[in-house]
Amino acid sequence: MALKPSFSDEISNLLYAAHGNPINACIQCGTCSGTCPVANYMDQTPRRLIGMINADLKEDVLDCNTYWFCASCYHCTVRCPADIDIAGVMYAVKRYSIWNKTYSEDLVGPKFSEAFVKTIVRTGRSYEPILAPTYMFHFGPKDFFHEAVTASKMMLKGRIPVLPPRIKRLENFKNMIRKIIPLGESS
Amino acid sequence: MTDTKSPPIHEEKVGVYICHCGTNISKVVDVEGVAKWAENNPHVEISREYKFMCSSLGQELIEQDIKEKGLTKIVVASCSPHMHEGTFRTATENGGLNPFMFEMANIREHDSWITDDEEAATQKAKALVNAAIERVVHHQPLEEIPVEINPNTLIVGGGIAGITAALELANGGNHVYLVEREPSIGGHMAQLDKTFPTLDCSACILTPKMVDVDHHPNITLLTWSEVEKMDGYMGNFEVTVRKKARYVIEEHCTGCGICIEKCPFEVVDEVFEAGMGKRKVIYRPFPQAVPKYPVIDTENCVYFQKGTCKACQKFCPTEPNSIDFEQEDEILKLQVGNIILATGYELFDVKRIPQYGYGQLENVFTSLEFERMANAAGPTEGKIVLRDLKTAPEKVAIVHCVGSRDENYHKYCSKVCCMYSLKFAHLIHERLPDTEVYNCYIDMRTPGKGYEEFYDRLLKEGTNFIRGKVAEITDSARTEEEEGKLIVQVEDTLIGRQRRVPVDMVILSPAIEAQPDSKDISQLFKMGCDFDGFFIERHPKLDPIATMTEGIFIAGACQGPKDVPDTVAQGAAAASRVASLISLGTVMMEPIRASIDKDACSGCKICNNMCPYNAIEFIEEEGVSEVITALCQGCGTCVAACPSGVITGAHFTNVQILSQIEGLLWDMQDLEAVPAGKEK
Amino acid sequence: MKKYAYFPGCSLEKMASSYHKSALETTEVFDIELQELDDWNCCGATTYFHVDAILAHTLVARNLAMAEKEGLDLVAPCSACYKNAYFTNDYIKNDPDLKEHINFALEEDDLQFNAEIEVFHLIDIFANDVGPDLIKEKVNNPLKGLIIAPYYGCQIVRPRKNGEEVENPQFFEDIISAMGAEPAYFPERLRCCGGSLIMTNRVAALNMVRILLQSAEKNGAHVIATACPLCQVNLECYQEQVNEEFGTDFKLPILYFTQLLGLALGISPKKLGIGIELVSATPVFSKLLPKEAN
Amino acid sequence: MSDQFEPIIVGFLCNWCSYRAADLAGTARIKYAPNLRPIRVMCSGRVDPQFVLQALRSGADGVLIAGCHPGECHYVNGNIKALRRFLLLKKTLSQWGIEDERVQLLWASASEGIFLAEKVNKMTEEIRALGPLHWHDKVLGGNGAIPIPVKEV
Ligand SMILES: Cc1cc2nc3c(=O)[nH]c(=O)nc-3n(C[C@H](O)[C@H](O)[C@H](O)COP(=O)(O)OP(=O)(O)OC[C@H]3O[C@@H](n4cnc5c(N)ncnc54)[C@H](O)[C@@H]3O)c2cc1C
Ligand SMILES: Cc1cc2nc3c(=O)[nH]c(=O)nc-3n(C[C@H](O)[C@H](O)[C@H](O)COP(=O)(O)OP(=O)(O)OC[C@H]3O[C@@H](n4cnc5c(N)ncnc54)[C@H](O)[C@@H]3O)c2cc1C
Ligand code: SF4
Ligand code: SF4
Ligand code: SF4
Ligand code: SF4
Ligand code: SF4
Ligand code: SF4
Ligand code: SF4
Ligand code: SF4
Repeated sequence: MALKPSFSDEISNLLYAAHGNPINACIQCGTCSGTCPVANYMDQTPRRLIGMINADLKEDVLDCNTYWFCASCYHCTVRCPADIDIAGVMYAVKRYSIWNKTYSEDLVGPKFSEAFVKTIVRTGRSYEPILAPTYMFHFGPKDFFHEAVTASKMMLKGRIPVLPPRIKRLENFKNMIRKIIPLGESS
Repeated sequence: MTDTKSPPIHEEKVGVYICHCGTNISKVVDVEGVAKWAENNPHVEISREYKFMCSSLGQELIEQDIKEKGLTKIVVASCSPHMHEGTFRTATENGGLNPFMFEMANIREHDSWITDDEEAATQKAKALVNAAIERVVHHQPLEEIPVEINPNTLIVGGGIAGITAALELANGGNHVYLVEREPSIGGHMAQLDKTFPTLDCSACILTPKMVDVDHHPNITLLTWSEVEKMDGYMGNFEVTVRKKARYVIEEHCTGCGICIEKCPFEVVDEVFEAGMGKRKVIYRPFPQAVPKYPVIDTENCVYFQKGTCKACQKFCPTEPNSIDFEQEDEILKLQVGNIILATGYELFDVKRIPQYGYGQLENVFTSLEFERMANAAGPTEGKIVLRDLKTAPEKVAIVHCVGSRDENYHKYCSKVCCMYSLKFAHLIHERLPDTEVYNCYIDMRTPGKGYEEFYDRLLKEGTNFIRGKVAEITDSARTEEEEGKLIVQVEDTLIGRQRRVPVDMVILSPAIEAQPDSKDISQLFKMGCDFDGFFIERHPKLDPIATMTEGIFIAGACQGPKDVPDTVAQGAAAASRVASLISLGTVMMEPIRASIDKDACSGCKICNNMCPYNAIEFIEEEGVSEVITALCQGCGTCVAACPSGVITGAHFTNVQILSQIEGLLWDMQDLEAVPAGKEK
Repeated sequence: MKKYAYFPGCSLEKMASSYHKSALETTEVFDIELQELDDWNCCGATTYFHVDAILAHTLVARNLAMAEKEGLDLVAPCSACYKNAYFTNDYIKNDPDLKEHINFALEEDDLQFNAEIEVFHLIDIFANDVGPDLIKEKVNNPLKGLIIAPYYGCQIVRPRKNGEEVENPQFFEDIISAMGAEPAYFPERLRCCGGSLIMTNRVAALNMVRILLQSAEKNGAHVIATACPLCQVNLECYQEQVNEEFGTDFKLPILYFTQLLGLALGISPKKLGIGIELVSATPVFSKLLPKEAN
Repeated sequence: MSDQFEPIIVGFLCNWCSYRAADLAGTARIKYAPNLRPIRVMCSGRVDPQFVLQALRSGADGVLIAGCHPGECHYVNGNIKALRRFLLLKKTLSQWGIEDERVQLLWASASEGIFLAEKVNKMTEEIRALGPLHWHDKVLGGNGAIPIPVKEV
């Protein structure tokens, strides 16, 4: 084996604990892409993404929006005839891209994920109002408007809490997380 | 362990022969040194080295020494026993000893060829030679087991495989029992319309063969029959067959068919017509059925269910009447020497893939349904129409690999479906020239004489090929164009885009599956079937016809998915294997078999279900187990399993192997405090 | 009486308070106690998995460990929470390394998880523990005349792989029939609603919502029943945006199956949180056939 | 031979697969550790635990049992029985303090000559690292009692 793991090896390693076959078992049948409800919005279909990973086309893989557009619906995973957890692969590439900060600036997905995780790490619960401004900033003006309208309607119906909920044993909780990942200690 | 036939161990005179194999062995192993060293072993009478032991001069050396020096056992250290064990056994026999008084040490493949380290190779050679000497002194004379072959043959399954085998054997003058569980022979081929790639009409080429079977003096045809039990072994099987009651007396019936005409009740024919057509309650699966006698389906017969009707009997013109409502199943016992299994295949149940909509979306068909529809003798007289039996489809999608090449169902490729899917496309083009056909495939598998050319022809005929496995079939229209259609959703992988193709009809090409009862059948006939249920051949390349059980052969799709040409080839091959055994009359079987010392057997029965061939029987009266020698294949599993150590595996006895182990470790003994190697 | 540890998940706190209320009301009828986990934490929906798989599993495992401590199986009403809990449980069961790693972190909160419990979705409880027969028995206000589209969405059935259950489940339909209503033919019932995409790819998500609404409406559904707060919000709160984006005119109420079930069981709409929908459910109830007098 | 410790491994090779694999390795002139001393058995299912014990007792440092891959057994499923027996035997051996690496089970088909050779190399290395077995010191503590062979349950 080569000294430096290839991109496809790296992604395979990130498929931590996932069930199913390694991604090189893909027979390029297209069941995943035929199934995917988002396929037509993606730069590359899920099948092509798997093919590109197997071909070690790291730049092209990270550049495309496919994995950020995956809705985690798992429909491809249950149908894949090669028993590959495609949705899991999408997560793995997301993680790879976040860790390596390789995602393109105009994508909302990674920003959203980071903001979301920060909130939870800070409070133990998710809280939409805090979250909203962080990612909404990355929306275009039209999208922002829509979000704001929907959110205020929900607020009127009492469906958005006013105060952020917190868990009780927050210190323990944070220590627990520290054991898994280094916290930016921004909290 | 008692040695009755051999001299006491200390009186054994072993001859040892170390081969140079030109320089193949001697280049690395100190052959002379080993030969000289071997003389030190107290059992050894003479130890020699020679350039080429397998040459006739080498063999003569052995023969001479046996005669002149009174050798009782022979060891040759040379190549693999898979190479020359037979040669040297013969030489041993020619010298006047039982051929099993011989042992071979493999110092070429396992030694001189795997290392350049002369010292290590020589040491290993000594170990191997010593092990052979220590083993051979415990060898017992064994006799090959002669078995007479009953010239009658049983063939199970009357598809094209069974028919071919039956005719081949019968034409050679041998008697055949052909057992088929349906009312007629013919199998799946009888259901097909045209056959790829030449598109001959299936019935036109099959019917004459079926008729030949019917009239052949050497064939006893037993349809509507099933094998219930098999006893015995190669050459002498006894098979119990249940001949189910037809309620039609074959001796009187002329096959006129008036009873069928007059029977007032119809049911859907799920078997022959694949649910596409109907049949009467008293029926023949199809007009050319062989034999011609009808059979009453008692589950649906009004007389059997309610006690009235008997229309068939009333109208039967024969004298005496051929309908007999009192008829009972017959149990037949057949004596045969060999058995050919040709039980064919079933189709994968496409309902297991709900996203393809079969059973819910009415115009989704299976391939077999389409075959019946395309067949001029079928329910629509060859017209290709939707379920309403009127409308011709304007667009048809054919879905490949349904349940094949899929870890969720069957991993294997079903081999015939690419070709018949192409055939379907062709039939549609031929009969409905304006209809668009879409073949959705993963890979187009067309290896075979004239097959790729057939694919090429379809490309030119204008079939739309979409490379992509169909994801789902739905009636959920999202656009006007999709309204009222079946939508096939698939990625066209060659352009990398998801497509939704609206069509009127979908044909699914399901996997070829082993018969659902193939496990039971394999147990009944004491042979193996693989994980998927297909029967296991003795060797995948060099012996695809034989099984691990002597005297039992397999042919056709029961061994794995295959098309008609391959099936016919296997049918004929199985027949020729059987024919050669019949012409030998008697065959010799290797004496490597297990036997149980009845006096010492504790009757624990542990060995009984250990044996993969069910060769061990428990004798209730005596409370002990016994090996049926003819069934035993000599694997030794029972020998290792018996807690009382009372099973002997001939030529691989415990004492032989234990002595071999010790001989092998001759150079390690002084490292140990307690000398091992005590007789057990 | 059966008792479960109940993990409401963040969205049930407010956004889906009606689901929370109706879940408690309806389970009570069948003598099932949902004991809310004390001090549960957010399981991260799908988002944690974008960042760190082990972190995600650990956060989920904290909740699981608390249920295990109580000796109870866990029930989650949100499909995303359920999926996370189910898989973390499943992975830890099968991967001793992961288990060790996670327990190393859980120590900080004096917890330990051995993966000895089972995880269920709220709807599993009604489909299996209760069962359609018992539901039918307890229904005193059958929803006659109402056509309900059962929306399964993704994660109740996937990525579990148990053959027909995954591609052709029937339990939701059975529950609807048991309420006395008619399950709508709803071919898109297993299709993703795009919930997690609404922030990242609005147009795709809205189109996915449109496809679902279109299919339900075309097949005559009066209301769509969901079993997940994210699906509910997506289908309901974005209906207006869908109408704007695609020029459609959808006004399909989206209710939790527990709300509909509650009505059939004769529980008052208010107790079930009916009335806080963005697409009013009131017109639906005019569809109900008058109750036969008996 | 070099000065390093050369372990002796007794190999029980099934006649149909592994023995042929070893033949093939030779025919292909693949060079591998000459430390394996093979014994041919008809089936890996024939390998009685007492053979393994006898080999260890008589001075072998390791034992390799090799048979056909599951599903490919010439005798239907002898290899599965071997596997079952092997697992039982391992339990006993580890109770006696015999390291896992010393007794190994391997599936090798007739065509897997290279694979078999690699395995033999690997096993030789592993046992070389462990050093000689010294059965009598290790297991019997010098008292000469013969351990009871493990039997099928
Ligand atoms: C839709 C379709 C189209 C096809 N088209 C073509 C084509 O165009 N060209 C081509 O070459 N091939 C074609 N094939 C393949 C072809 O059908 C097979 O190659 C062939 O039928 C195999 O013959 P067989 O005798 O092995 O098995 P079968 O035809 O299945 O016959 C087996 C027989 O054994 C009987 N049987 C089973 N079990 C028992 C039992 N326990 N006791 C007694 N009897 C038993 C069965 O009743 C049956 O009669 C097609 C297959 C399908 C599904
Ligand atoms: C590179 C390669 C790799 C392959 N690998 C595999 C594999 O892994 N597995 C597999 O199953 N198959 C494999 N095959 C296919 C395999 O080689 C053939 O299936 C097989 O050899 C065919 O055997 P045959 O006896 O029909 O023909 P051949 O092997 O060609 O034998 C024909 C014999 O007839 C002799 N002969 C010819 N004309 C005359 C004459 N007029 N008079 C007298 N003698 C004559 C020839 O000298 C020759 O000895 C491979 C083929 C190739 C090219
Ligand atoms: S469905 Fe599976 S095998 Fe097919 S292309 Fe997608 S990942 Fe590859
Ligand atoms: S999990 Fe992602 S890639 Fe797979 S079908 Fe769903 S959206 Fe598409
Ligand atoms: S007996 Fe074997 S080793 Fe000796 S010469 Fe013949 S082939 Fe070579
Ligand atoms: S009517 Fe009588 S003779 Fe004619 S087919 Fe029927 S049973 Fe036979
Ligand atoms: S008795 Fe039965 S088979 Fe005969 S005609 Fe009546 S229904 Fe048909
Ligand atoms: S023959 Fe063709 S259709 Fe059939 S399983 Fe193989 S690839 Fe698929
Ligand atoms: S295992 Fe041995 S003792 Fe037990 S029944 Fe068989 S032969 Fe007799
Ligand atoms: S040696 Fe094998 S085949 Fe023979 S009786 Fe024993 S277990 Fe059966």
